Amino acid sequence: MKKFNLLLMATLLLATSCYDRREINHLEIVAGIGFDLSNDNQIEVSFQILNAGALGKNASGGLEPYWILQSKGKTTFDAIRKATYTSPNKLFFSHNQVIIISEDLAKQGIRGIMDLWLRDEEPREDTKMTICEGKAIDILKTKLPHGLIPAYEIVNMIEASIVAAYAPIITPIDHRRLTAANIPCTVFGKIVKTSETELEYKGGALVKDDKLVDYLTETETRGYLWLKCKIKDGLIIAKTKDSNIVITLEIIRAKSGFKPVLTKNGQLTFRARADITGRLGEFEDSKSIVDPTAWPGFIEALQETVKEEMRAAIAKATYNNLDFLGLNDSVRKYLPKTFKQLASSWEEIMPLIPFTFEINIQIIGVGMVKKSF
Amino acid sequence: MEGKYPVSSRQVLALIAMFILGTSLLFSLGQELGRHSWLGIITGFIAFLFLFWLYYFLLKLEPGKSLFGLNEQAFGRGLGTVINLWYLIYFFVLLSVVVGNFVDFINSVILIQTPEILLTIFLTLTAAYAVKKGLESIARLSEIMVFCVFTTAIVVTLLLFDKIDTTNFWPLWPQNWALVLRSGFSILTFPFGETVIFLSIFYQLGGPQKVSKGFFWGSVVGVFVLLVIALRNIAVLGEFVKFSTYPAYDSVRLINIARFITRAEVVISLNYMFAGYVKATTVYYSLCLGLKEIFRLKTYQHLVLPIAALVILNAHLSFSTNVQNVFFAFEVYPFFAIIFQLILILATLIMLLIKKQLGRRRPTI
Amino acid sequence: MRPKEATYFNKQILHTSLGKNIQAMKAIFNNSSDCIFREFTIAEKLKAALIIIDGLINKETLHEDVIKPLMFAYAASEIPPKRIMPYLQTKLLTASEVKEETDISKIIEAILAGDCALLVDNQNTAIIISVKGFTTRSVAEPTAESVIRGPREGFTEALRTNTSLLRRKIKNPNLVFETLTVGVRTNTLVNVVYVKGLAKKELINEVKRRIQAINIDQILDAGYIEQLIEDNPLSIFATIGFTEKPDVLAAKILEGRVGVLVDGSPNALTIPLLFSEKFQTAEDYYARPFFMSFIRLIRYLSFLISITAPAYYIVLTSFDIELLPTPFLISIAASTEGTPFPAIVEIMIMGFFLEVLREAGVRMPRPIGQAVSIVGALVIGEAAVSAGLVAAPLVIVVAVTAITSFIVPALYEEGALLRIFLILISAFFGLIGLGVGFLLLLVHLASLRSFGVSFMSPIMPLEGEEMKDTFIRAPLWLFFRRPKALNNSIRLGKGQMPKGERDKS
Amino acid sequence: MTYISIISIFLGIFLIDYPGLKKDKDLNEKIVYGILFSVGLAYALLINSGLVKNSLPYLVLQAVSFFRGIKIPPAFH
Repeated sequence: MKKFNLLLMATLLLATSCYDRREINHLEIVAGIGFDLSNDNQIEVSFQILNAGALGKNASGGLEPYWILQSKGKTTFDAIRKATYTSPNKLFFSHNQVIIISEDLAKQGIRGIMDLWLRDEEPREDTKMTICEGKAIDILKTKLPHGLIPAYEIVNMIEASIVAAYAPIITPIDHRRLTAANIPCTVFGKIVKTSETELEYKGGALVKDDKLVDYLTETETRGYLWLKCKIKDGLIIAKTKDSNIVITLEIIRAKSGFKPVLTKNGQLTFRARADITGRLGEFEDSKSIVDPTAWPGFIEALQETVKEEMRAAIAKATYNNLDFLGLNDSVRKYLPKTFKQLASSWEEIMPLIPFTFEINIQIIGVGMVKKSF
Repeated sequence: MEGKYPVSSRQVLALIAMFILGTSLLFSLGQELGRHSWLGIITGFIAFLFLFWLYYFLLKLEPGKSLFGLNEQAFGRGLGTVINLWYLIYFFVLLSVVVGNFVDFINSVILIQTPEILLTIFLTLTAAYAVKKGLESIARLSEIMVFCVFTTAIVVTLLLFDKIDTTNFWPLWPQNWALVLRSGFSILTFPFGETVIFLSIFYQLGGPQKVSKGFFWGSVVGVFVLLVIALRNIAVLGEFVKFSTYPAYDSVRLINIARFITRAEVVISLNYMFAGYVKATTVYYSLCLGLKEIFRLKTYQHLVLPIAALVILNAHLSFSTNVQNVFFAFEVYPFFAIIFQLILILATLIMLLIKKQLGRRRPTI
Repeated sequence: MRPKEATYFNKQILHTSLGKNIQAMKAIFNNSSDCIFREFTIAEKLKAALIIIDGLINKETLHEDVIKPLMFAYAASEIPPKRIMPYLQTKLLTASEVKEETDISKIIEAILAGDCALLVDNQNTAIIISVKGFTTRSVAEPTAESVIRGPREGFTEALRTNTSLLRRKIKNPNLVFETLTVGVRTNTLVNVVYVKGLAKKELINEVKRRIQAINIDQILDAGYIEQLIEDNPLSIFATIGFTEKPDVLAAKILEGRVGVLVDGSPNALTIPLLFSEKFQTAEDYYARPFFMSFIRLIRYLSFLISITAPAYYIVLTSFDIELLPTPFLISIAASTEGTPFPAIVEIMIMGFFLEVLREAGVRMPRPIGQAVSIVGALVIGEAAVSAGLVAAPLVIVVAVTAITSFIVPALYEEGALLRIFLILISAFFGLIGLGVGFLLLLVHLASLRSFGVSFMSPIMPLEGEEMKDTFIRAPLWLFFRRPKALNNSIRLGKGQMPKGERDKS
Repeated sequence: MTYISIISIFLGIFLIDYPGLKKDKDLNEKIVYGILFSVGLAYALLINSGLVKNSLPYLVLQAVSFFRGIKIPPAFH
């Protein structure tokens, strides 16, 4: 009985070939993708593809570890498929780690890219996504002085940006999560080519309804990161008002955010709050560090810096109704009743809602030296 | 292979839990509720407790008789057989849909180019193999598998800890309670109410006391895992759960611990496969058992393969995109299934009680 | 009791005439050259003959205890013919084991077993005198199950030696050997061993029933018996265990199992067999528990790796490439670049060579075997990679497979077949195929039974209590009860955990 | 080609079951087996010839939507 069963299974299996089989050496592994807008308004895709032959131990010298492929088409998918015209093998996207979208294309809209990325099963939703000034292909062609494959180095760079906290890290699923929650704007990180061998990841690009509308300055990005509780590391630089002493604080722990509250008289306000624990990083004055009366001034200056950054972001968000902070969403979450009342006239009300700030800064260490000289 | 099985209460628990998790692990239950899907699950489970009480009552009323036997006893041979045939059709539809769903999932996520019919044949025949080996093997298998599924659900949730955003749950209470109830109804029929098929199996497993203990705790384990997964999906994906085809799969894709523990989703999908396998084999088994009982056969062994052929054809022809699946699960299936899960059971119960009452009175007259 | 074909000539009893008897015997033995008919006279009057098979008897015993007393027994001439046979037995024969027999077939059987038959003129009975003595291999260290700690003796081919080895371990009258004869032509002695009161009656009866039902002309090894009485002849899993160590057999029958010893085979069968037993060795119990528990876990893991590693390699390189972490993918991509075959073909080729090498290593005389493995290692490890035939990671996978499969020798055969099954199924359906293949394997295992016991017990069905001797080996003082599936009686007093010297202050 | 594969699959099923069926003395069993088997075969052939396009789940869907008076979304077939 069982013998027959096995026989049947075996013949069934052998009668068909293995449909989904793909060999590693018959795939072109894409490490990074750049999207550009071509001159004739089509989508131009450039891929950074691993050159497996040049990566092995016994690879002959002279071969680059990666190569660049370019193709264009009417839609994103079309452009990607047309890459097979010139590629020796099928492209493989699961190990693609970064998507770079050029300014021009982002202004036209990235809905197609977003949809393809989430709909298709091969590319991953947690690919890092950035918007670049200039052409995406230039970014991919940059020969970084370190590392084998630039795309993976870019990813490392993006992930390391958390140390400085001057740019957000956004993936397709993050973006879609925000859109699904009716937050109209997403802040993408911005990548800029500064020289032939140098890239910079800093600042934010504002995408509204999947279209690039504006850029954020560093300060605004910082404020945004503060208000979204995305700063875990980084520096706060402040200058005291009267004595002009520059103080640099290294953040060890930070918890920040904002919440809508109704005051007693029914006024809707936002309460922004940050609890920061830090360590003295750099201090210029030799006298005042041991002077206890000078300390409140330093703390105040640091608080002011954080406040300024937050204010900048808030000003940007309320201006022109670019609600990338999710003010709308937060009211909906925490004050659903108020939100219902305000929903119709939200756009007019939003810029008028006051903010209160509460910044707590605690300095827990002065580092390896006690006193500056 | 037939007759009394040495199936322990823990194995019943495992069977029920795996059955409930079966295909519901794949889809997000109460997806239409978005971030309130957990409320839908709880509503469905509370409603199920009533059904459970009903089933328990039925089990206790006539221990040692299957659902089909009870129907015949309640409605007489003729009408009883007709109702039993309807039940078989329900089981058959359920089985086809379960197999179809899994093939669909594999075909749209893992093995894209493999023809659907091949996968259907493959999965159905493997299920048939287990059915031929009998309930004992399935129960033993599920006992191990329930550990796998349970621990995986917990471990995956822990691995996703850094991605969890608890603000996604706010506001906690929905505006539209009617939708919650409606969704609870569809969750009641899928997956909880589907445990009605166990009424056709349980009679061989020993007393109703022992069985119903496993039954109850099994459903508790099942609903616990479902809730954990639903809450995790909401916390990780936020409002996006509404738009994702396979939210659990999507959220697991985001696991990334030090760039080393990553890409765990295929392993998770294997887990779903295991649960689905147990569900499919259980339904399959009770279908065979029902046919055997209706036609008064000695063994069901010979029915397994012809049924497999029918299942393959039906599963292959059933709907093939998720839109259709969701429409079926939300708009159609509850109204079809409730007949078998509640109405007919209730009717049988009432008829049996009346007959019992009459039978008790007759001698005195 | 025995099947009808077993009597190879009609039931006959001895004739009164010695000449006729000798003639008949000669006919039966076909004048075989090793069959000796020693004709002589007792007390110079009474004609008699001894029938022996050369090589099976101890000649010294025969001279001293049989021929000498008979030839020089002059007093025998006065005994009336009627009482001559009892007289011979009680007064003359100094051999230790003597009995009378009239049935020719029984006599033949005894002669073939190494006894000598004494025929006397005018008597229709024969005296069977035990003068067994043949050269056997001495008790030596078993080769297949070697240990660092524990007894070194192994079973030999002689049944009596084996029973004595066992009796020396279990000095208890409840240790029972029941003798059965199987094999129409070979008439092999088979001993069913058990401890009365520990092994279940049904189990003993079932084993005896199945052995008695065997109708075959030859039993040359315990393997014959195993294949003819097992529960699942169509399963690749052996559900009857075997051992060549008396201490292992003793441990097993003391847990309530039944052993089967077969004359001519250095392997004893143990019945029933559980899956978890295949991961146990004698040494687990002789060494301290902590490291042994760790090693047990490693054995389970190794078995899992040995059956899934090649299949998983195929899944990773040919189906779910996205499963590989990126740095790993890069190195695999670099090393597979330029290999001509798909991974499935490579793995089939290498797997084939692995089995060939193993077989060559086993069958070849030891010096040549070593040469074979050196050549194999060079061919597989070095040449194939540098020639660009197979990828280097694949060689690692095959090597890992090979080494892990040797960790659990009891499952080597099953493992090799399962490996091929999983490779094939995952070559068609990727990880899903591997998963479903594993499910099928589990369903199959769950359905297996060995003499009324679930083969997978205590894993399927799960018995929490028994886990202490399954995946780990708990300290001996925790083994309160015998395995549930066999005989759940208590075997250890409470509070046996050693406490050491009490503080005296 | 499809016809051949269907016939061969059914033949395979029959070959597997035949020895068991032959041993079985129960007539009922053979009848039920025959019915199921021929229904399957007929269904498969009908599907292949294009005469039947619906499965049982789809029929259920149609019936329930008819009774509930709702429209089946256009993504169906």
